[in-house]
Amino acid sequence: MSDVKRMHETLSRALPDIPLEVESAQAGMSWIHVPAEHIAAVIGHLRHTEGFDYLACLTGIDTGEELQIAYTLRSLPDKTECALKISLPRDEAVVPTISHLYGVADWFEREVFDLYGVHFDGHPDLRRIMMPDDWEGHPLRKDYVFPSEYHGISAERPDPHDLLDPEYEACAVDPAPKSDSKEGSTS
Amino acid sequence: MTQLILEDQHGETTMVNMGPQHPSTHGVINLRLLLQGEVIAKIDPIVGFLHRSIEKLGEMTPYPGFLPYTDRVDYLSAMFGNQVYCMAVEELLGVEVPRRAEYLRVIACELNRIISHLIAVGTMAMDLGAFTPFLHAIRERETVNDFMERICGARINYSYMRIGGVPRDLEPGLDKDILKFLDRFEKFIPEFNRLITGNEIFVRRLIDLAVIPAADAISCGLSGPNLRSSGVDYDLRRDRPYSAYPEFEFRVVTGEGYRGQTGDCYARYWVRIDEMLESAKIVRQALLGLPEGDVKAKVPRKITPPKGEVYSAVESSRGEMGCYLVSDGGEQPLRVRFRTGSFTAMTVLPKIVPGLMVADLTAFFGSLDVVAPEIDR
Amino acid sequence: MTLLTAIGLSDIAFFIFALLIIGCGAVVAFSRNIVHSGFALMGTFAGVAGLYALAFAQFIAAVQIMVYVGGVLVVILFAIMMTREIGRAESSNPAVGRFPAVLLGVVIGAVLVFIALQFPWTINPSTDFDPTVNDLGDALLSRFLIPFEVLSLLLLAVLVGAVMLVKKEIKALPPEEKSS
Amino acid sequence: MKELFFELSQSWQLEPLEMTGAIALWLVVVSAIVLSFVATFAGVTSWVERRVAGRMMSRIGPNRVGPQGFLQWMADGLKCFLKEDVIPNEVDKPLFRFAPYLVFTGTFAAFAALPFGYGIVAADLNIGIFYVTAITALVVIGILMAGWSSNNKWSLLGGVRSAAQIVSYEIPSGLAILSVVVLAGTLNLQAIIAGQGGFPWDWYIFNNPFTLMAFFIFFASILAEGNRTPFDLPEAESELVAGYLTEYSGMRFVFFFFGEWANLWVMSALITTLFLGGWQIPGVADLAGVVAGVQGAAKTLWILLSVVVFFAKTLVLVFVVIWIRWTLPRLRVDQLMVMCWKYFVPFGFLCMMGSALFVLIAQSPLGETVHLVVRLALTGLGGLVLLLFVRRTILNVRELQDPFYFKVLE
Repeated sequence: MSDVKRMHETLSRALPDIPLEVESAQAGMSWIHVPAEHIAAVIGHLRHTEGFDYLACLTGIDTGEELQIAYTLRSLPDKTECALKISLPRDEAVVPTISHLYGVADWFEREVFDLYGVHFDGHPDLRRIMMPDDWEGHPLRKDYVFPSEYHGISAERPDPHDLLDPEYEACAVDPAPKSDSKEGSTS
Repeated sequence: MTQLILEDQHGETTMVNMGPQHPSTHGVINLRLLLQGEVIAKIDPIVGFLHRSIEKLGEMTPYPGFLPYTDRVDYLSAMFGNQVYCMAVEELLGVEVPRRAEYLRVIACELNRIISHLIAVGTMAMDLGAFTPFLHAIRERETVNDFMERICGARINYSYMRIGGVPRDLEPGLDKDILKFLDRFEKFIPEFNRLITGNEIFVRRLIDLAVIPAADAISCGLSGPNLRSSGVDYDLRRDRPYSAYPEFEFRVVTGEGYRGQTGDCYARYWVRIDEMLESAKIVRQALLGLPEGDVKAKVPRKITPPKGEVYSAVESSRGEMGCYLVSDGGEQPLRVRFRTGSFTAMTVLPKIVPGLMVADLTAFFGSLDVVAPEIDR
Repeated sequence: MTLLTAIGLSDIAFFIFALLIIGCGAVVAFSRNIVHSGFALMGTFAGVAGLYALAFAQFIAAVQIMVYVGGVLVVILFAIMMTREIGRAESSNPAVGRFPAVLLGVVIGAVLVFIALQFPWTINPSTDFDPTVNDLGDALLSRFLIPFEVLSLLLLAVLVGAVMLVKKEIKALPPEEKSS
Repeated sequence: MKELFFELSQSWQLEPLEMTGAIALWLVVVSAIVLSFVATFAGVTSWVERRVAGRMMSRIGPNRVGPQGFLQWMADGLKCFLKEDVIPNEVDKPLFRFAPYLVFTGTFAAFAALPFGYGIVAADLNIGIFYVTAITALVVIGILMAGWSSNNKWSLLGGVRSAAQIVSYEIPSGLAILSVVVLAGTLNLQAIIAGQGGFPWDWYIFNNPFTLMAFFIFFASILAEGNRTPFDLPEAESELVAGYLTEYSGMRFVFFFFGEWANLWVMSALITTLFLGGWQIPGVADLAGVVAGVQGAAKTLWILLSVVVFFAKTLVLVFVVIWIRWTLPRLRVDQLMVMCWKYFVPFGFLCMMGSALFVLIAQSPLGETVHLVVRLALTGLGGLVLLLFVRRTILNVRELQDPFYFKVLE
């Protein structure tokens, strides 16, 4: 998009020290790729100088190799949009917060922290938001392993295909084998 | 489990859990309040009780199969979930949606907006103790639900749209019935206003209450009616045009401080009332100017969009509903993300609520029109 | 049966009320839970009102209920409930010890019994009395006008004082809330 | 009632002991009559309220049990009897158990002094109105008790709100009562009614501008005392879950509601008595004289007629209260207090003094005529307001005669 290209030029002129690149894939939109440690500075500049007053979306993406965070900024008076993206290593994802720039970033970053385990440096209140506080793991990561139970509550359900299995039916009718199979599955 | 976030610093305060089961949290939300008498000193909204991991499910489901899940993002305005997802996939695929399909989508969405706003204003009246307006709103809503049933066979979770259009055309005669309803509806709104909007107690409860300044509203990412009632003239339908909206005449309703101030609870209420009339206008235009043609573009049975990402956004009844879709070229998305109006509206609570009374909080919360499943997804 | 003839209905009522007063008084004094004490006070007040009613002082009985139950007791309960952690407070004060308490009780009881025995009780015929309200009103607005007005001034002062107290508190609060 | 009893007892020529027993029996019978009236009224009103609410909300309401759902209240009562009475672990059990009875007693005791017709009153107290105001104080204690003992913050908030509200609104309602008492010169409810006449211009509401104002103040205050919308903050379901009722279930819950619906009658009957002429039959100047003049069936008929008149007026008011409940939103707690202390109390004083002034005016020469003119003018004003209201209702109804509804899917 032309918006993004124009913004890339403006940003490169204003912040010459930061290596910025316009990237795009085969389809869809293009975005400015920003080194993770500079994201707060870049967005701060966009917010204060270029009038991008609205954070439309902040989301984490796990490509399998790396974590990414996509920022969709918008300027309400100019009706323009700018997409930014950063890449983070999977094992030690730390990124400066932008919660001081946008009020809404507070919760957006909490969500990304909760679901991807990205640590936002300088965030005032980085707690889990969707999952319980004692939840283990970050569910939206590609390598997330589903837990079999939570506080003794089993999270496993029979496979619907098993229910169609005539043998399974037989198990359900006869109580004794059923309890056996249950013990087998939980232990 | 969750540690106590609100510490008793004042010595004279009470910690109260408003929710997860509370009549006016509109779903399963826990508002942890620190009260001084009846005045709220601090609030900590705790969400996540309705987290159904729709985004994770999206990564495990083929593109067309994910569509019914989008209904469940916001069950009160399921059409918008459908549309934002379809728009995202269509943009990745590069599919051109037929004009008639776009019109039908607009009709469905605007009818959906009407019934969603009816619920919003009705529950808001109920939060203030007036039960009757809610059921009057529900009566109209039921009528529209009947239309929805005739449009797509479902009353709440529509799953109406398909990637590339809509599955079937309007049934004959339905457009006349909808037009007839719109005539009635435009008389209903004044009746509703006589019932509750102009009620002095109602007005006094809401004016000058919980004023969200425009700067705060923008910073907190409020969107839709909540943003506009703070005096920010921004509507995705007009300012980030999508679907067939550029072809329609409509007014973007902003809070004008008809009574009280711009950005107070009454402004938020009033914007919704006005928007219903605007939606009715759009539906009327769309029905009268419905173009001929197909209702669905040719889309391959197996949908594998090329590698890429896209952010599509629609003006849902609860504000901007966005879908950030990342494709890795496979049958399933790499990432589906829903940005919802309710989620961002919740972030404004800690800023505005301290200093309000408990009764005001219910009014304020009602005026934000938050739907719990939409927060948690 | 002979007992019943000797004591009429009003006597039965008297004993019921007396029992109520003493019983509730005992709860007030001995209950370890101050809230229970507060609520038991209601029984005492109501019993006293009943005694007034038996003495054909209906107006005073109603005043007793209205002022003591509806007013004083509510204020007392408010004060108790608004105090933090009051539910767990040990209200009965054992600090003085049992012996002085018994001594005090015996002495006061002796004095009361002495007075009761000394007083020349007369028994009035128990017929319907004339309504007392008119006389009361007349007395208050003629003979006792000045004390009445002075009392109302006092009440006004109390009201103003209460408003002042509340006002100060509200003024102090908002900056605290905003900062927190 | 008392006269009836003495007549009977004289005709039977009882021994003193038998007399004591008879009095006791008589008391039991009278309270049983009143209790069964209260129970029936509360039950039927619950059904009426739900039906009326249904109509107002353009839905149907209970219509399955019995004709038009009339037996719904019995079914509900039965259900609540059979329901488990849940007492949470952490509540203050004795107080929790006792509170509903206290609330019920407070309301029920008021019935003792309420008139139902000419001479029909359980206890014709000479301080009737004062007794009624005083005894309802028990309700406050009961609500506080329920709020505290539930050991629930919402309940406590509701209880405290309720107590503050009732105690505050007793003052304007007392002042409004006083402005009538000044006119009547008595606290006896029967005598207050006897001081009015059958026609609207003889009622105390239209007696002078101040009593007209007092009527509205009294109406609003007594709604607030009865925790009815728009003053139902103590049980505001959207804020406090259910206020002091939150932890109650089964029969104890019913007792609270029993009290509430019985209170509906108390407030309506009080308004009828004080302002709307009570059992006075239009056209009959001196009902006492008429009743004294006739014997037997005619006497019973006259008394019955007075009962019918009283019931008609009261039930209209009951309907109005229900109507208000399902129309208006709720006030906020500070607005409630502002309304009471800044508006109702000063205007209540004004009403009292104004009424006293009018008593003086009416006694002066020429005063009789002036008073009559004022009364007629006020009655005309009231009639005009009623007429306008009816006209507007008719217009609205006509506008809404739209055959569209419910026909979309035909």
